[in-house]
Amino acid sequence: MDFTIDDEQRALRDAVRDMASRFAPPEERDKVPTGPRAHDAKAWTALAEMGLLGLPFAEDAGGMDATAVEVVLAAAELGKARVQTAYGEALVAASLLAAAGDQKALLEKVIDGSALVLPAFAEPMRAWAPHDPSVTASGGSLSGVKAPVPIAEVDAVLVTACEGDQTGVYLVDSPQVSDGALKLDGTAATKLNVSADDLDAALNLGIVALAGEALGAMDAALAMTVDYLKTRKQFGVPLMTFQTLTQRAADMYVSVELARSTVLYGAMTLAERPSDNATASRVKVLTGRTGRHVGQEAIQLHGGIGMTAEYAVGHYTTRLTAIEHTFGDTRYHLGQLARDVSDHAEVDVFA
Amino acid sequence: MDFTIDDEQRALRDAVRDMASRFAPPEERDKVPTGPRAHDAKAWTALAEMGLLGLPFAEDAGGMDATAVEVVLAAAELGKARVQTAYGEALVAASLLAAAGDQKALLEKVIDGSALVLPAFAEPMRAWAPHDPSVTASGGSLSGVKAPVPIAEVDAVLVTACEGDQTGVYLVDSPQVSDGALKLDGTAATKLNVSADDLDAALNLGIVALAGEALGAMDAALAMTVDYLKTRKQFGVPLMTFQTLTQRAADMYVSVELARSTVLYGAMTLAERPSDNATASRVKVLTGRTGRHVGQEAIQLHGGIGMTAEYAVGHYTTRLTAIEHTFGDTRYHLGQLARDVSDHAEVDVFA
Amino acid sequence: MKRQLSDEDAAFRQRMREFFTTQVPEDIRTRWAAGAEEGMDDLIRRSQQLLNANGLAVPGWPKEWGGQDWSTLQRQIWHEEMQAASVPPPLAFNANMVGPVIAAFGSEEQKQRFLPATANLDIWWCQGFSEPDAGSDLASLRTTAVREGDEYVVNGQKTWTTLGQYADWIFALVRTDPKAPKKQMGISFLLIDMLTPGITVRPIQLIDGGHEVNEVFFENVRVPADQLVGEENKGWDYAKFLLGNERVGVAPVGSIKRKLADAKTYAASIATPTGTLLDDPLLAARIAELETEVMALDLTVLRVAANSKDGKPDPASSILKLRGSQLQQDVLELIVDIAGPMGLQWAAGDELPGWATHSTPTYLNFRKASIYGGSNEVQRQIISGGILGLKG
Amino acid sequence: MKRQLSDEDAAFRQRMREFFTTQVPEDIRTRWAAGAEEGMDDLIRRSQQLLNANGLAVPGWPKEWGGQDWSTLQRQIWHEEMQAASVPPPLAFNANMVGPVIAAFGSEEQKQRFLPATANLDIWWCQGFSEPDAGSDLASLRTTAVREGDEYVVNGQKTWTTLGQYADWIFALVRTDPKAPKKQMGISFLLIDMLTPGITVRPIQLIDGGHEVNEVFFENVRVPADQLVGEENKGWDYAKFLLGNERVGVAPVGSIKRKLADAKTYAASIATPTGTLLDDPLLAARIAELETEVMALDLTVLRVAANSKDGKPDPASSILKLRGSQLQQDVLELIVDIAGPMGLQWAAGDELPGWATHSTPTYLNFRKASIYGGSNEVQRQIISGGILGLKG
Repeated sequence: MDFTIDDEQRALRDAVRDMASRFAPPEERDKVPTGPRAHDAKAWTALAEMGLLGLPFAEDAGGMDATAVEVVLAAAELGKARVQTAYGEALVAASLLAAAGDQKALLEKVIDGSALVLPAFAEPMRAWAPHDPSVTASGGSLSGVKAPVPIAEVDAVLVTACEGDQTGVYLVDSPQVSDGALKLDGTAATKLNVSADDLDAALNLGIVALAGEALGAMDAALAMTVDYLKTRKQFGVPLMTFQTLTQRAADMYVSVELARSTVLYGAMTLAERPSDNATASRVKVLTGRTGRHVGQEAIQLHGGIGMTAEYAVGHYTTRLTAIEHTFGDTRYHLGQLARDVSDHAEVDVFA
Repeated sequence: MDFTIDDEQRALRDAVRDMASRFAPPEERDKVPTGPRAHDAKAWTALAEMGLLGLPFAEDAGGMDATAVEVVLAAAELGKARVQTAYGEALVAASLLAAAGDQKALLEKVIDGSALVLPAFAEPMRAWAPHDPSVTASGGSLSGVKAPVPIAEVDAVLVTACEGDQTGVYLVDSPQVSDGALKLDGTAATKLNVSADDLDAALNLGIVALAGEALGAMDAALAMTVDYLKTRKQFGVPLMTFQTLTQRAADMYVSVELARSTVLYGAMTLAERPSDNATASRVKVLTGRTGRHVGQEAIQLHGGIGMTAEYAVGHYTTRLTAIEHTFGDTRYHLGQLARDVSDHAEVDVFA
Repeated sequence: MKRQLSDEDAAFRQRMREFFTTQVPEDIRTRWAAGAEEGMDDLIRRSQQLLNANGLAVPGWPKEWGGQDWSTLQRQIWHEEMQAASVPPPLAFNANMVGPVIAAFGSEEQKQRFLPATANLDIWWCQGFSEPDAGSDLASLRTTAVREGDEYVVNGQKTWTTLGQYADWIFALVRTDPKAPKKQMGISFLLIDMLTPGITVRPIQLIDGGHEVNEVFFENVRVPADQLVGEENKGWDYAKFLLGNERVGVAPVGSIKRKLADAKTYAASIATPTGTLLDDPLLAARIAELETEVMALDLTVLRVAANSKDGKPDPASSILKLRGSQLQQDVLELIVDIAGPMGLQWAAGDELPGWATHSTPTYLNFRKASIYGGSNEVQRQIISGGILGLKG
Repeated sequence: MKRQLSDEDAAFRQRMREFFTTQVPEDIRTRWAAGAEEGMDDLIRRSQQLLNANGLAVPGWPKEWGGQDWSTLQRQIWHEEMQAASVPPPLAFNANMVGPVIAAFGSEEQKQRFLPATANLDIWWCQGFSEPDAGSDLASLRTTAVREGDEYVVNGQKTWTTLGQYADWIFALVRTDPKAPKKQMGISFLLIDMLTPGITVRPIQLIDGGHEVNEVFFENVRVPADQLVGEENKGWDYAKFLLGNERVGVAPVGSIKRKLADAKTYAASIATPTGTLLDDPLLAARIAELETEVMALDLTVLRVAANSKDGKPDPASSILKLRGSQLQQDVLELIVDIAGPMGLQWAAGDELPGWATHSTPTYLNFRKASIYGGSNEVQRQIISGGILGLKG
């Protein structure tokens, strides 16, 4: 197993880092956005221009012919710079359009940034269950509710729906999203020619992209915390004099390093086996737990300043919380793994 | 709610403390027993003479007419002094004999210490499930295996067995225990006239007695740890100079204080409602978790010396581990509570 | 040892429950339970004035100033029932902080001037203790007060001033003797009208987007000398009294229990492919374990309350503060997980209930619980030093 | 970045797996897996001699002394496969500790005298570092060695000497210059024959009833001066080299994975009213989470191995030691819980399988994993200081 990044990957990472620094939100009093970020069309265009939206897709669809590994490297830079976008979500949609085969025109527009297409899979008052939607499909029209939809200003959404006992993925053009919800009431939709495996593969790509973003956020939150412990004084001495704080920083570091191995491995594995759900679930569980640990400790070790909007550390925690609850939370993925725990004697990372 | 102990309870506690100190195992090199303790007939006689075996039973059966509260106070002293006996187990058996009504003669002998009667409920290769034994009963004879039996030198054991779909409790005289197991092969037994509620009540009494012993063990392990941090020097300074250790000692203290409230409350509640399984399960879960926390940290904060047989702290950890796995472990009791979690809006401690 | 309440206390509990659930207007309680930020000051004010009219706002004060001759257990019951009924509690700055300090150390004139208005929230107080470069190290404060004739001239900056935007007055620790041999000496306790010229309040936005804390700047603020509490340079003693004074309400058990009960209702309302989230064995076990831990805290509050020595700061409060903040945070974390994908949206709508869309900001907001009012690290320090005798 | 092993490494892995599972006698491997204490020395000796005969005992040593020109990844694979097959690994005191020190700092004569015998376990080494009053503070050692002619005279006491009861020789840190300005100076590294007059070994019983550590007393023990390794008073440098030398095997991943797989087999063999323990959702989730965490450690070992700088102590080892000991303990704790009531008995019988009756003593025994060889607190200190630059 080889975790080293090659020159091309390094170049990509540096380019994304540079771009991300231009779109990082301000760290200035009264100018800091809190909560879920609104869609930033300029940042999105920059992402598209750099080819990030097409990274794992074939060149003839406008893609870059790279893999989930490159997605993770790019997403980590976005996470570090706090550039919140629907990157992971858009990759899920693009992956499904690519799998459908007959959506090449739309896929190209998604990749070049001219069309914003996102999945709208979550349903209100229902736990995450991607293959079990309550929205129903009948003769090309959909009924039910999807919420929350990640961004209201979408050009199209992909929606999961049941037709009889079959779950399908449907394309809804120019959806009307209000208060975060998309109400479908006999709404016309196009069924995509995709399998359950395709849906898994798409979600797994989204999971690993978000895990990459989380990794970047954790790296940055840890670095800020370490820096704060070094420079901030209390009771007349630097905070790093307090062993209870430095030992906890060490635990954060260990958590982050284990998450790094797992996320990179997840990307490598999903590049080979896109619908390897067990690996995706392990990535999700480990980054979910680690994100919570690192996010909470980063605030706690900062003290009061960590609670304020003008200081970035709490924003990392906010974003890590959102990522944990996207595409299935820790409970969901742990449940999936627990269900299958007797299927294998051990986890062989080379298999 | 009133947690203060009255003069009579204080006198009991002091008397037990005094007796326990006489039977505490040695803390001398090469003389320290490790692992499950063999039956100590002298200590058992002393326990009986002090009336501890009859504490919660009626005076006319040779009991003291006290309650589970007194049991807990006595057990805590045994736990503190590392006097390991089958006290909790014997109370389970006595409670069932008392409930049966027609076993007064044997009950009196159990209480005065002249007969050792213990429950043999556990079964090999089966998770704890008191109402679901694999041993079967048919026309007054039993078949199957019970293991481990707490002590081989018993005069009689109580055994759970199924007759059809009914679980009953049976008395087996002079059982042949070998390698910790009691093999029943058409073995003659007397069915006790007890209900499922009686069985629950007996086990709950055992649970709270063991929780009391655990509380004493935790108190002592914490005290030893604090003392060690105060006196032991390393890197030229007392260990208590290391904040990471003192903060963890504080967490141990908090754990123990919460356990104390819970165990005392459990005793008061079970004194009123002996078959209140939810309260017993909460006591078990909380002391299980706390025992593990305190036991593990006590060793860790001691370092190497905590691993040695000649130093008491590891013996507390050993005993806490055994207690956690007696009468259902944390997983079992948490599962029981989880099953019933929608039965109530909240836990009202005054109800 | 006795599990049940005495008849007297049981009747007391019943009386409290009845008052809070029937005499406090429904709209106050539901809006408070929903946790909306807007109009919060109005809810608090209406609630405290109603409580005060019924002798329930400041039971811990001396009787002549509106207090009640209750046992600590009764005050605990009062507090839990109030929280269980979602009644906004009396403003802590008034009822638990400055009120008891003025009652204990203030002049007769100060008592008459301030205590009735403080009990009735006619004066809304805020706290001026923390400073930007002090954090947990309160005694390093730098705000100065220089005596000039009948006045003190105050200069400096306070921060983390909770609800300062609504406050009429501030009680502040100021340095009156910069040459004192120890930093804890030379500090005084001043009462300052927020309308005094030279005071500026600047909001601090928190990560949940809310505004509840502030910076307060003092620039040559002239404070009449009769607004000094007690003796000059003895302020640290009064601050310690204030911080260690209260054991009732240190752990918000009533509120934690209510939230946990709510969490179960929420979980039962979320569908899964096989039932509801409340049937999910992992979630149900997590709830069962939290109920057990909350019960242990609840019992410990009652046990510690009974041992309370009046007026003396007691390190046992630190157990309640530490564990109370942890469990409060655990329950809010649980609710975020129950909300699941709905928690990704922070604004409620027809399809997304408020409890779900508020869950994430509320969870984030309450990360403060283990920081403010003495961080958990400070509480552990108090326990290890003050109770266990482990002095680094 | 590449997930799969190169063809070469895959073939290497296959070769190791085949050797360990087919060439090491079954009886050695099953008895080792069962963890029996009795005859353990014999198992270790037989295993190491077999490995050595096949060039697999000391791959990390210089090639001329039996080492292999393997990459760190290959050594990692070698180690994992060995553990996965329950093959007793080469004695760490020989293979990872004194051997590399002699190879790096010993005289040519010492190399020839000791290295072949050390590789083949003809000499069984034990470690004389810790002392009763030093603990984690190794450098405070007090055992003295005074030069008298061609000999050192050694007096003092060592403790926590693991498997010292089987040892032929001991490598010890001794104080040769009590006046050195820093306690780390003035320490030397001596090789001592355990049969030298004046040495007494006294067993220390552990809480699980086992005997694996010892005290070693030195009373006027005369040690030929040519048994000094390297220079006098430079022993601390060699000890640091020894302690930081090895990253392979610091986290016993192969053994943890095997135990976790065993745990699943055990759980599937325990009946519950509705199936087996492996179907219990809480237990299955706990296993799934452990598998995830062990996978993360496994991957980190591989990632860190690839970055290894030969011979340089690396604080990254501390991640592996810290997390490795935690997960090892977690898995043993899991097995105790799976054994349930059966774990109350410590002796196996017809009805009670050995894995169940050994579960509790094994769990207790491995509480040492977070203490010995640098406690977890020391590892965190190395990480926070050495990697994060947080210097108290």
